[in-house]
Amino acid sequence: MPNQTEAPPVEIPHALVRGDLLALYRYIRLTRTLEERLVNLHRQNKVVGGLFRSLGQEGESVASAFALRRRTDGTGDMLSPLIRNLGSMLVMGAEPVEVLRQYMAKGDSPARGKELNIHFTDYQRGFVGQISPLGDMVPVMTGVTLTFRQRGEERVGMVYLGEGATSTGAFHEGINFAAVQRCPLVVIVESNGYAYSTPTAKQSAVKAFVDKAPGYGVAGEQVDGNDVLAVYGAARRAVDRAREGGGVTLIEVITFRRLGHAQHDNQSYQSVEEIERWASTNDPLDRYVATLLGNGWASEADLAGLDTQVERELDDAIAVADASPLPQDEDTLLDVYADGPVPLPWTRHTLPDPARA
Amino acid sequence: MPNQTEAPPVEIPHALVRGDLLALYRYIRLTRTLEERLVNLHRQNKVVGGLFRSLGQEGESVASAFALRRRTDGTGDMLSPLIRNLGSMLVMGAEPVEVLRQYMAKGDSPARGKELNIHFTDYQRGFVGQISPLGDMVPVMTGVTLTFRQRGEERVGMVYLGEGATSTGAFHEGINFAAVQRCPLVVIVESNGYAYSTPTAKQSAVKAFVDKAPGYGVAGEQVDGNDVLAVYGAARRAVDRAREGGGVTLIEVITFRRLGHAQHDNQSYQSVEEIERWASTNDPLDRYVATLLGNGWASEADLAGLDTQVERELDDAIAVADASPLPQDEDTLLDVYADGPVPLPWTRHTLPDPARA
Amino acid sequence: MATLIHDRPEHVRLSAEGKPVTLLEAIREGIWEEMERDERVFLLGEDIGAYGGAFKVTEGMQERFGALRVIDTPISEIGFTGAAAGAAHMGMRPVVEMQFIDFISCAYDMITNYIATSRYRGSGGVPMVIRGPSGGGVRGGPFHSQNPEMAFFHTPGLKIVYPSTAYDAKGLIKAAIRDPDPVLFFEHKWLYRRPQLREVLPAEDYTVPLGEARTHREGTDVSIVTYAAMVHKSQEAAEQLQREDGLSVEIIDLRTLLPLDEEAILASVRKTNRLLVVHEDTRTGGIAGEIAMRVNEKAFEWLDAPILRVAALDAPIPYSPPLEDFFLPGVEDIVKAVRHLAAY
Amino acid sequence: MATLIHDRPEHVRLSAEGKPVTLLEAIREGIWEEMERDERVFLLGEDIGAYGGAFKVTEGMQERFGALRVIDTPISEIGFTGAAAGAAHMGMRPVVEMQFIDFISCAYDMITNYIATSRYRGSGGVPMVIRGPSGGGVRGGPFHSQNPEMAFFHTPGLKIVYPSTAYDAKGLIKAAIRDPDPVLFFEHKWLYRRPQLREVLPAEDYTVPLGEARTHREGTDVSIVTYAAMVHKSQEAAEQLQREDGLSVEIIDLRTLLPLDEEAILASVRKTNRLLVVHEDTRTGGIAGEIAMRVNEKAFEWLDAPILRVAALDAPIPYSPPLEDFFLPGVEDIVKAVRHLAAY
Ligand SMILES: Cc1ncc(C[n+]2csc(CCOP(=O)(O)OP(=O)(O)O)c2C)c(N)n1
Ligand SMILES: Cc1ncc(C[n+]2csc(CCOP(=O)(O)OP(=O)(O)O)c2C)c(N)n1
Ligand SMILES: [Mg+2]
Ligand SMILES: [Mg+2]
Repeated sequence: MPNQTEAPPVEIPHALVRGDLLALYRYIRLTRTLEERLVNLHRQNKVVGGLFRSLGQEGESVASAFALRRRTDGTGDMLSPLIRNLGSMLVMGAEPVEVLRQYMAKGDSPARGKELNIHFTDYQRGFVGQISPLGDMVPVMTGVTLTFRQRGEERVGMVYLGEGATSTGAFHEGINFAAVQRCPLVVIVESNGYAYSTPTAKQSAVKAFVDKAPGYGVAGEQVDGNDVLAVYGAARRAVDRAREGGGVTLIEVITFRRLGHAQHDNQSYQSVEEIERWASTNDPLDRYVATLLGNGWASEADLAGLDTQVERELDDAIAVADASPLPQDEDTLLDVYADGPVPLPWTRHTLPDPARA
Repeated sequence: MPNQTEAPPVEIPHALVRGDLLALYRYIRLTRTLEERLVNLHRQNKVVGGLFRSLGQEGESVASAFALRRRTDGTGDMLSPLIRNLGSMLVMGAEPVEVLRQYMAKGDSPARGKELNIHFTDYQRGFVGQISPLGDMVPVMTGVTLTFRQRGEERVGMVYLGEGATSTGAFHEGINFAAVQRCPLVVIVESNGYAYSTPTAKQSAVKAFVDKAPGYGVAGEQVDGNDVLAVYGAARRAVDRAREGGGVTLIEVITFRRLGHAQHDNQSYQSVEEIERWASTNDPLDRYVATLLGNGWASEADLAGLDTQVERELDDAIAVADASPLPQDEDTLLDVYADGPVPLPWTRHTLPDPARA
Repeated sequence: MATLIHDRPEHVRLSAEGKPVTLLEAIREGIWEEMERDERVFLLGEDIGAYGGAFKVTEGMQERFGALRVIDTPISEIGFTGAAAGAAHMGMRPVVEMQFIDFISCAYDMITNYIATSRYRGSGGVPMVIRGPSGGGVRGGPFHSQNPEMAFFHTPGLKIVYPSTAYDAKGLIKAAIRDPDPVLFFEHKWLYRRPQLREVLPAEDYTVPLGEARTHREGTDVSIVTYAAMVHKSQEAAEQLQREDGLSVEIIDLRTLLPLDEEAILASVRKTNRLLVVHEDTRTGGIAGEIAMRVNEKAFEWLDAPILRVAALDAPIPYSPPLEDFFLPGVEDIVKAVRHLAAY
Repeated sequence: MATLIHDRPEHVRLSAEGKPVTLLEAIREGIWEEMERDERVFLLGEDIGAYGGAFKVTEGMQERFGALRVIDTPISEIGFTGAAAGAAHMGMRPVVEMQFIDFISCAYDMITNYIATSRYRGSGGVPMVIRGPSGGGVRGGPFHSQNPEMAFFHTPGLKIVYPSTAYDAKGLIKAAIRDPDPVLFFEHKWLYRRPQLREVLPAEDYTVPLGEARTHREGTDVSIVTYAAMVHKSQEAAEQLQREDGLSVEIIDLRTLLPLDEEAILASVRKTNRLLVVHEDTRTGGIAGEIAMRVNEKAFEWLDAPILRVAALDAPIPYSPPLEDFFLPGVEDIVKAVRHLAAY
């Protein structure tokens, strides 16, 4: 595929520059490699609880978030990821060491051991941690972006959900309210063929999820989710529309979940051929690499250099996370209320005599 | 308008016969007059609690239900009305005396004084009583019609909701599930301009509620809700489609709520002209009468005869309902569980000595 | 607080002018004053704008504060409750109205899973108020009469307030709006406009702290712990018991249910040695249980009689007057229970 | 019941063949047998079909009973719970699976307002079961570890079941499916596959009646009232107390929480005169309160010590092992509390 030595330079689309293209590559690679490292840590029983992979979806996750205005001082755009959006989190500035500490249930993880995997928040960098009940983040991001409107801030919100989660009442109530209020919100529906084991046909009778957009009176766009630059383009248009006061856009991203819902899932409900076909002909990273090299936007050496950087960064991060302490027992009592810790039960006191106190 | 003495007979649409046309007229008239009688009883403090009117919407309510297969032995179609669908209930065989007893909180009312107004059920005649939280009846009717499919019964369900209630998660989850299961369900969205005081533009950004249909992959139709026969036609097509295995239809009925949300509402948010315009030029009963007379399908005498019948029927029903007893105190304890009454609190016993028992 | 009283419409400057207010008017004034004081405070709910809400609590507010601070929402309890949380994340102070508190059940997941846990999960406190008309006695039937406190009492991270007087209602709604954590604020609709509850409130800004019970009536023979509408039924019973039996009944008005003011309850029990809990909510699983448990844990030796309760029947709340009256706890039930305890 | 055992796949004829089963297998067999017995019984839930459910409880059922009796639903807890109610109206006997019981909160309105009140409102009983994996101790974090019983305990019209043994689980799921009223059936996931709980069950059809507690261990010194996973922690504590202190601890396993078997609790209290309630659920507003209230009302004179409780902390359930372990009530807490009561 490479070796087009003297062709005229191909123009980079969407007003991106070469540094952006390499940054996108790096985030996708970082996502994939970090997840692979997590698999190893899971095998070593260092990951506590479930492990969720985004193999085959890293491209859309990274490219969509890349369309946001990223700041570290709380003035940028805001994003709410779902379980498969590790890539989006990394783009927004989440650190691998934070993710590792989360997965390893450490006391110095962003959620201090109280919440798991990528469920964590940083309002400065611009991401809000999800909770497990699906759909709930849509109303929350409606509120986030409503406040941007209330304050006249030119900020945008982006919220992710799987095609399965579009069936929830929370999604519906949230996007409808955002539509009425013309909130600057981009809703990314990741159509990846399955919700856990449930194929899309049992989830919805709709022909394409983008057909839901007119039902809310919002803009809609469908995009090939494994074409990194196409996803960026669609997200960018939606983000710009939102920032300019054009309200909500629903983007349907067509992709495929090549691994199980979580690490324990044996994927019995998917055909091996289907998975194989996506892996061999439609991997977002492979396709992106081909584009970069084919258009002469990067060399193999560029990419190999980034790969090495990623590996090294992750080696370090894992060492740091591994050395992190677990939380302390009594941390359990903190942060239920602002007022102070909740009471310790009397059976944990040294001198229990509650009834004669 | 009458006096077309010798014109050739105009064909009645939708395979209806003259008796049907008169029945439709009678139900619409009955609905309107019964509600007017309820207003009087409300003024006399004989109606307990709120009173809800459907003035201006009686036509669509009656005509849509009229498309169902009505039986009294539990083998016919099923309907779930909303608060403004007194007309639909009457079509399904609810008796004015039952409605009156409900509104007067009587012990022999269908809900035995436990529930109010038209919140009542008869599975034999084919209607399921609503509860107040809006949207909830959509999933319930999804289940009703799912069972028709499970049993291979050729029965159909119809569920009503206001355009405001389409904003609820319950509506969304219910219609989506029905769509996936191709349940024989007709969803009637009554677009009547307002949800309580909230104008449609603050409820949804959608251009027309029928645009929601493709978002669920179901058939959709919009109809002039104050044209009785047009509504019947649309409902009939949807009911036939459902019965033939064609799944869900969403019908948007365009109408207008000419009175307040309930009796206490002063309608300050509506313009007097708007109300007046609908009353004078687009009343469903007036329009229907003009159609009947204009096409020679009924004479003024026919209609006057039915009016008199309705008045008499209601006189009798009111007398009976008025004489009905209120429920007995201890009825409060019944029907929480099948097992028997819930316990009476000890303070209601003659000899309270609970702690030494 | 630089309030310009003369800028306010008449119906929200009653206290400022020394006129008596109903419980509803007190809440309205409280919200209005907080809207004036803090521009981060804004309102969300159905029909709260031009219409002023089903009970007119927010009357005039949209006109004064604009459509971005008084937002008419679609019929979407999940949607606008969740949106309030998102706005709170961004530093706002949302106040959400449930048209009837019964519909709070639709947002149950959002409130208990998202909002209540946010601080714990590391997403920060969610300073917001969810308020609405609650309670029975108005022939509202099963879905316009509920007392939802126990659906949330069991959720760490929430606070629950349920006032019984105009003074407390105003002071507590203001404190709730200023609180750094999510507060559910229940407004008993049977108390809203009761003329007997009208009182002249301070002209100045004041709050009533969350988490503190109030001694509604001093007494020495039997303690009644109660809240909301039952404070007034208990008062009626106490007066009758004083008159007919010479009994001195103490009434503790919890005001805040969560966190529970354990100390106030224990202090009263230590004084009277007899405890009756009265709640309008249904019996099984009602708050009386938690109170009984706390007293067992911390003041068992002071009890001269069993802890008893008067509560609604274990049924949905029925509509027809004889049924609803039978369902709700009445003055006679309280009288009977207190007599029993006093004689124990 | 004309069951054709040989028609069953291996994994649902363990009991019929005299082999021991886990709690999970017992539930699976119970559902399977009811599906065979009564064609009105059908299942709804996410991923319960070909996949057999997140915990494989319904494994093999779609293959055997078809896609109209084992329905994979969209992610719509309101939708499929409401649909189950509609089907029940039409005479069916739906069994709904929540993938994790935590998500039952999304259907809170449908369950408490629609389903629980249906009979009362005159729309007829709603014979349906809502079941799902519940409980902590598996590092599931705040949304895969909950004990939701108290969210529903306060709702008249519902029944709540929470078994602790394989025998009870099978007998109770069958009774729940046959019950004319809606039953919430909680399955503690920490017990699902515990080898210690494997037991040989009767080969024949049997049910365990709803509403009846069971004496898990006879004793004379102190009563522990508990349920679900805490039955086994209480048992461990009781054995330690017997060994180290010579104390005889009685354990009552409630099995059904609603309706509460008051008589069984009172009988044990009248025997031991000392009561400890143990629940895994959080403390404030937990079921201990209701039990304390009932004992106060009906057996106060028999108490020689205050009623005490051991429960989880008043916090969301945290994820990290040290936090979760600190959060959950442990054997040591029970031991300490019983010693305190015995010495009182
Ligand atoms: C309200 C709710 N119900 C059920 C679940 C359990 N659950 C977790 S992930 C999942 C499937 C999600 O599918 P989809 O939305 O398509 O996202 P994907 O995993 O494909 O990215 C389910 C059912 C949940 N988290 N929340
Ligand atoms: C879940 C829920 N939230 C709020 C309400 C209060 N409420 C009762 S009727 C109504 C307006 C309904 O409007 P719409 O659906 O358009 O029906 P219409 O009255 O116009 O026929 C509202 C908000 C409710 N019943 N249920
Ligand atoms: Mg998916
Ligand atoms: Mg409307």
